[in-house]
Amino acid sequence: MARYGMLIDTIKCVNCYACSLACQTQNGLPDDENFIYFLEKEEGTFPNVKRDFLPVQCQHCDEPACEEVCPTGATYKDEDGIVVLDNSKCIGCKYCGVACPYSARVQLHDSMYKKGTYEDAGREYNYTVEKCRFCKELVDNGEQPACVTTCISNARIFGDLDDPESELSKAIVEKKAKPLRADLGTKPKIYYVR
Amino acid sequence: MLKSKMTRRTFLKASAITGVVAASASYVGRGNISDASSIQDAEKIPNLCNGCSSRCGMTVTVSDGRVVRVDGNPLHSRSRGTLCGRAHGAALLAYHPDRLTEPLKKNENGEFEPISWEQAYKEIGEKLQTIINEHGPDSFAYFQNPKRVQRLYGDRFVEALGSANIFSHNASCNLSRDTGFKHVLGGVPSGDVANAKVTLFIGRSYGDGIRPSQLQNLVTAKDNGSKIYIVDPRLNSTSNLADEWLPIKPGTDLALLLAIANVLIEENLYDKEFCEEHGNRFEDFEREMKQYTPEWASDKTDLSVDVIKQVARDLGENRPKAIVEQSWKGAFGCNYENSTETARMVGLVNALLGNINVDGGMLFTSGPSLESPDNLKEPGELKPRVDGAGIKGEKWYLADTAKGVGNAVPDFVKEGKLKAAFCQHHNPVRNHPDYEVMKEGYEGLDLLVVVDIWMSETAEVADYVLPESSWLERTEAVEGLGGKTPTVNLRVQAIDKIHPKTKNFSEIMSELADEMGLSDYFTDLETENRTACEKLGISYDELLEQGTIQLESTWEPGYQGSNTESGKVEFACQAFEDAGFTAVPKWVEPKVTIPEGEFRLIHGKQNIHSHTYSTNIPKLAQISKEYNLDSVWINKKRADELGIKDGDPVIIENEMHTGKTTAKVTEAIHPEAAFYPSHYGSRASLTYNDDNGLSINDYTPHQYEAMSGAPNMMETSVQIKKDGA
Amino acid sequence: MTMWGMLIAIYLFLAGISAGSYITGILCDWYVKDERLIKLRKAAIWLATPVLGLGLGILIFDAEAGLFNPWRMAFLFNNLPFSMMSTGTLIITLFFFLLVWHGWLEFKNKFVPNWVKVTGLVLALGTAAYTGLLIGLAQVPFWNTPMLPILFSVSGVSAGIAAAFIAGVMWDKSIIEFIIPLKKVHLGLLVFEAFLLFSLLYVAASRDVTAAQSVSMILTGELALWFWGGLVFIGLVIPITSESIELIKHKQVEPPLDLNLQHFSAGKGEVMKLYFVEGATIFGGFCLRLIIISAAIPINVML
Amino acid sequence: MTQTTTMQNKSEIYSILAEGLKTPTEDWVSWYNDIGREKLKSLLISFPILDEQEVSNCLPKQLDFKEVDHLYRSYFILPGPQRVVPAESIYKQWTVRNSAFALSKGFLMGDSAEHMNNIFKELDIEIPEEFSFMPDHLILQLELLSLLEENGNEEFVNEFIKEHLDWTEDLVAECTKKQWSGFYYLWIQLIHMFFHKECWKC
Repeated sequence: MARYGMLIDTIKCVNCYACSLACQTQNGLPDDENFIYFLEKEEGTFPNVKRDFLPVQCQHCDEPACEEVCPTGATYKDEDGIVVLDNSKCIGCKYCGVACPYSARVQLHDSMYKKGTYEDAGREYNYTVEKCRFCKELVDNGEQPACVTTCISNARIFGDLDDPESELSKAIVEKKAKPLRADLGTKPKIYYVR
Repeated sequence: MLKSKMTRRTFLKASAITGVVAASASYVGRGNISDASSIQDAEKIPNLCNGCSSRCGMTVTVSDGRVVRVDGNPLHSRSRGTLCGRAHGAALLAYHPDRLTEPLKKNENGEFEPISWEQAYKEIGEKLQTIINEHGPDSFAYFQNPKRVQRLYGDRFVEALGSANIFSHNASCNLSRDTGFKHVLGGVPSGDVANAKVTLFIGRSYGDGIRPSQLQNLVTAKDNGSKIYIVDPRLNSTSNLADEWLPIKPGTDLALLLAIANVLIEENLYDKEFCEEHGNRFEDFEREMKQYTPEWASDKTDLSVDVIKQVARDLGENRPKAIVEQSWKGAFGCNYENSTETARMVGLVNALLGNINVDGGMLFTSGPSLESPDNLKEPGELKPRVDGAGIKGEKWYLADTAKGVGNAVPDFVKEGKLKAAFCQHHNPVRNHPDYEVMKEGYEGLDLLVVVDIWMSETAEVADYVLPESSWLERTEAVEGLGGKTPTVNLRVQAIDKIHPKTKNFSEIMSELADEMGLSDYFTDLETENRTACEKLGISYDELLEQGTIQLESTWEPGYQGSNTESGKVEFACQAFEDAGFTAVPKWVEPKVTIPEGEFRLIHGKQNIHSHTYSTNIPKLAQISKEYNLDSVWINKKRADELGIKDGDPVIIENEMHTGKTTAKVTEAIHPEAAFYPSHYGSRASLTYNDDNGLSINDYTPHQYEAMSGAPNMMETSVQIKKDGA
Repeated sequence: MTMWGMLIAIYLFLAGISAGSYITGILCDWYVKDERLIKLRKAAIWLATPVLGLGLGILIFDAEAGLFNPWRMAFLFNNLPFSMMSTGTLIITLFFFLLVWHGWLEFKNKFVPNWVKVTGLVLALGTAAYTGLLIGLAQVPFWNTPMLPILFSVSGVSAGIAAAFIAGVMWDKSIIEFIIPLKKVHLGLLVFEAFLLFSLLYVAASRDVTAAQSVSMILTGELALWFWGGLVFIGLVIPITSESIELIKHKQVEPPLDLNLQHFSAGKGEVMKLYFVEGATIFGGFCLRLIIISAAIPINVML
Repeated sequence: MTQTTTMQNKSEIYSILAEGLKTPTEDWVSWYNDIGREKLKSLLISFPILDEQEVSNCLPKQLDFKEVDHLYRSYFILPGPQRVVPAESIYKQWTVRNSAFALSKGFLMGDSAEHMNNIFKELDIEIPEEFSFMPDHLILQLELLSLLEENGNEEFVNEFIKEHLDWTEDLVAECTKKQWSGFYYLWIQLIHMFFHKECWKC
C-alpha cells in the first residue's frame, strides 16, 4: 500500500520529448499517440522573456474526475493510488476524456489495430480510452516508470507521497512543488516545480 | 519461339510435401507467436546509442531476436542510465524499409544496379589503384565519422595507400572552434560545469544538442547555486536552467569576449600570476584589449554596458571556478567570419580567469590509450594534405589537421587535385552549404564510394554504394572516453543482421584491403579488441558483458603546459601572424551585413534530431509534425511589421533559394535573427522525407572563413514574407 | 476541441427532440384538452420513440469499445448515481421503455393511466435536462454553467414541439387549425431560449478566460456562421417572427367552431409554411448543440 | 468446376502471380506475351466474381522486356523515390506483444514476419537467404498459397489469407502514392483484386 505520486521539475525540463518517446515504447503506442504531451508558454517581451515547458500526463488525482464520471467503473483507483483502467469494462464513451481537466485521456484506435490482430497474443486497446498508468507493471516490480528512468536531466521523481522520508516527499517540500490547477479540487498527485 | 511452359523459379523448397498437406490451419494466427511473457526472459545487451554521434551507453533488450526496448546504461559516463528521445526513436532503425541491402553500382545511364561484393571490391580496388598510380595517393580522400573503428579501418586504409587526406563532418560543426583553441590552448578543454560557480555559454545549448551527462552537470551546478549565463540570439531550450539570457546580436560574440577581457584587465579581475607565468606575450594582449571597452561592445552586440560589465565581474570575481564553456558548433563552431577569433578569445578569457585544468575550470583530460596488435604493418610516409591544413605557407595553414577543410572538396575536385573518395556515415553533399556546388563537386570525382545504411544526398551521386550493417547489428572497436574518470566502452552486436548482405565497416575495409594487397595493415576486429583490452589490463569478456569499464583516474589538477608552439598559452600567436593575421585576436566584422528589412538565417539543433538523418525515423518525424518543429522563429515585432501571425505560412528567400514553411512568432529571439532548425529539407529519396521542410544549407553560399576555411554557415541574409501576400 | 464531436451533438439533439415531442403529447392531453388534437398527441408520442432509439443507437455507435464488445454495455449502470452517464442512461432507458408502453396503449386506443403520463413527463424532463447536465458537469469552462442544462431542456422541448407539429400535420393537415395554444407555449419557449442563450454567452465570457475564448469562437470565430446564420437567424429569428405574426393574426380572426371540409382552408401554402418554420426550429436546435460541443476548449492547466 | 479443378486453378494463379513479381527475364516476358496473358486471364475469369473487362484491363497485351526490367529495378530493387517493399510487416503494426515498440509501424521483421517464419518451420519449408529478413514478402506468401492449394489444404489457405493477406489494399495505396504506372502497378492491383473480391473463397 502506497500513495504514488510524482514531481516534475519544469526548471530542469528542456522539452526533449524523451519521456514521451520512452512512454510510447513502454506502452506500445503507435507513433501518433501519446500519454504525455507538452505545453509551452512564453511570457514577457523581448528581451525579458521566459519560456515555460510543461509535460502533462494523467495526474493520478486522489479524487479523479474521470473515475467519477465513468459509467462502467472501468476507471478506478488501485490500492496504491494509481488511477488505472480495466479495459475489459471500458465502452469507449470518452466521458472520462471530456471530464479530465488535464486532457490526459487518449482513445486508442487506428486502422492499424484492425489489421494483424493475433488477438490473444497481446494487449488489446481496441477503442478503449487509455491513459498513463505510472507504468504499473514496472512499479509493481520495484522499478520506476519509463518516463522517470529515461529523463536526461532527472527532472522527474517518482515515489510514495505517504512516506515522509521518500525522496519525492522531501523534494516536494524543499522545492515548494505544487499540483497543476489544485483549485479544481481533484487533488492531483503530480507536483510541478515551475 | 513459342514457349508453352513457364520456367518456374520457385523460391520455396518444401522438403516434405506431407507437411503441407497435413498442416493444420491452427498454425495460422491465434497464439502462434510468442506472447508477452517471453519478454521476461529477454536478454540485455550493452550497446552504444547511434541516435546521434555521442554514443551514449545503453542496454538493448532483445527477445526472440528482436529489439523490444532500450535503456540507458547506468555505468556509462555519458548516459548515466538515461536516454534522450533520439535513442528511443532510432531503436528500430535496423528494420527500416529504406535500408540498403546489397552493394550498388552506378551504370553508364546513371542508374544504380545491384552487384556482388566480390565485383564491388574488385572494381573499386582496380579503379582506386589506377587513380593512385596516375595521380598519386594524395588524389584520394576519406570522409569519416571520427570514431575508433573508423580510424582503425578507414584512416589506416587511406594511410596505407600513402594519403593523409582524412576529412570529417567537423568542417560543418566545429572547424573554427578547434582551430582557435588549438592555437591558443593546444586543444579543446571541457568545462567542469558541475563545479564551476559561474558558467557562460555562448551559443551552446545542452538542452538542444543533448549529451545527458553534460545536462546533468548543468543541473548539478544549478542545484549548487552557480550562476549560468546563456549568450544566444535565441532563448533556447536550456533557458530555464539559466539565470540570465543575453540576447546577443548574431555574429557579435567576439565583441562581448573582447570587452570581457577588457574589463577583467582594467578592473584587475584576472589571474595576473597565471597569465604572466604561463602566457606567451601577455603584454601585447593586454595592450590590444584596451580599445575594446564595454561601451564599444554594447554598440556591436545590442547588449547593455551594465550587462557586459556584470558578466565580466561575475566571471572575474569567481575565478578560477568561472568558465566560458567550450561549446561545439553553437555560435562559433564554423558559423561566422570571426568564429576562429571568437574561439581564440574564449580560450584566452578562460586563461585570464586562470581556470585551466583546475576544479571548476576548463579541464584537459585524456582518454585511455588503446593500442593495436604489434605485428601490424605501419603506414609509411604520407603525401601532404590536399587542403594544406597545418602546412606553412598554404592557404589554410591554421586549420586543424584532425578535421580538415572538408567543405573545400568541390574546389579540389575542380582543380583536379582530388580524383577518388570514400565516405562513410557522413553526408557532405547535404551537410555543407550550397547543395548545387557540393553535388557538382562530388559528382566530379572519378570514383566516389559511399558506405551507409540508407541513401543520402551523397550516396545518390556516388559510383558505388556499399550497405553497412546498422548499429544494433554490429560489434565495433573498443573505444575510450576521456574525463576525470576515463572509461573504455564497446558497442556489442545485439541482433542478427536483418539484411544478410550488409557488412560491418571493419569487414568492408579489410576485405577491400585484401583485394588491394594491403592485408598486412589490418587484422580482424576481435583481435584488435582483445589486444586493446589486454594491453590496458582489463577483461574483454567483462567489457562484452557490461559495455563499459571505468579506469583509474589519470587526471592531475593544475596547469600542465600547453600543446602550442610556445608550450604556453598563446596570448599572441606567431602562427596567425605568419598566416597574415594579427598575433593578438582582434575584432572582425561578420562577413554579411544584414540589410534593413532582412534577417540573418541562424540555425541550431533540435533535441529529437541528429544531423539530417533522423527526420527519416517515423517516431521522430511524427514529433516534428505534431509540434510544428520545422517552423522558422521570427521576432514578434518584426513579424508584426511584416503582417505575419504565429502559424502563418511564410516564404523564406534569398538569391540562392526560395522555400515555404510556417512561422513561429515569438518574443524569444533577437529581431535580426531568423532561426530555423538544421535537420530538415533532405533531398534524398527516403520514405519519411516527403515535404519535410527546408534546409539552411540551401540558403548559404559556398564560402570560406579566412582563417580556418570553415564554411561560415550563418553568413547569409534572407527575406521572409507571408505566403500568398 | 474535446474528445466529443458531431455524433454526441446529434445524440444530445435527438434525445432533446424525443423528450420535447413527448412533452407536446402530454400538453395536448392536459393543457389544450382539445379532442381534435388526438392525432397530434399520438404522433408526438409515437415520434418520440424512434427518435430516442436512434439517439441511443448513435451513442452506442460513438462508444466504439462497447460497440465491438456489446456485453460491456451491461456495465453501464455500474456507477450510479455518480456518473451522469450512468444516471442519464438509466433515465433514458426507463423513458424509452415507457415510451414504448405508452405508444402501445395509444395504438390500442386503451386508457392511459395518469401516473404513466406523470412518470413519462418526469422522465422526459429528466432526459432533456440530462443532455445539458452531461456536458455541464465536464471540466470544460464554457460548459460548466448551471444555465446550460436549462438551455438544453428548453431548446429540446422547443425542437420537440416543432417535430411533433410536423409529424402531426403530415398525418392530418387539419390539425394546423387547433394548435394555437401550443404555439403560444412554443413562442414562449423560443423567446426564453434566445434569452438563455445570450445570458449563457455573456456569463461564460465574463467568468473565465478560456470560456471567453469559446465565446469569441462562437461570436466571431470559426463558428460564427453556424451561430449567426444557423442558430440565431434560422433557428430563432425566423420561428419567433413567424409565430408572432401568426398569433397576432389569429387574435383578429376567430377560430372556427367546428371542423368542416369547406372550412378546411389550411391550404398547401399554410402547410409548407409550417414545415419550413418548424423545420427551422429543429435545425436551430441542432446548431445549438453542435456549436456548444464544438466550442469546447479544455481547461487551461498552464495558469 | 469441380473443387479439385478450382484448387488446381488457384494454385496456378498464385504461382503465376508470384512469378510476375520476380526479377523479369526475357523468357518470362515472351512466355507472358505468347501464352501467359491469355492463360492467366482464362484462369482468372473462371471465377465468376471477377469481371472479364477488369481482368483484361490489368493485363497489358504486350510486354517489352527492357521496359519491364527497368520498371522492376526502380520499383523493387533500387533505393529511390519509387521503391516499395512488398512485405507484410511494413504495412502492419510491428508487434502486438505487450512490449515496447508494439504499435510502431513501417518496419520489417514484425510479428507477421515472425509468424511466417514459424509457418515455414512447421511446414518444413526452406526460404532463400535473401528473404530471411522478409519471410512475409508477397512473393513467398503467394508461393506458399500455391503450394497449399496444389496439395489440397483449403482450410489452411482460408485461414492464411484471412490473417496474412489483408494488406494488399495498403500496398496498392503505397504504389499509387509513389506514382507507379505500367505493368507492375497493374499486377499489384490484380493481386489485390483477387484477394479483395474474395475469389479465394469461391
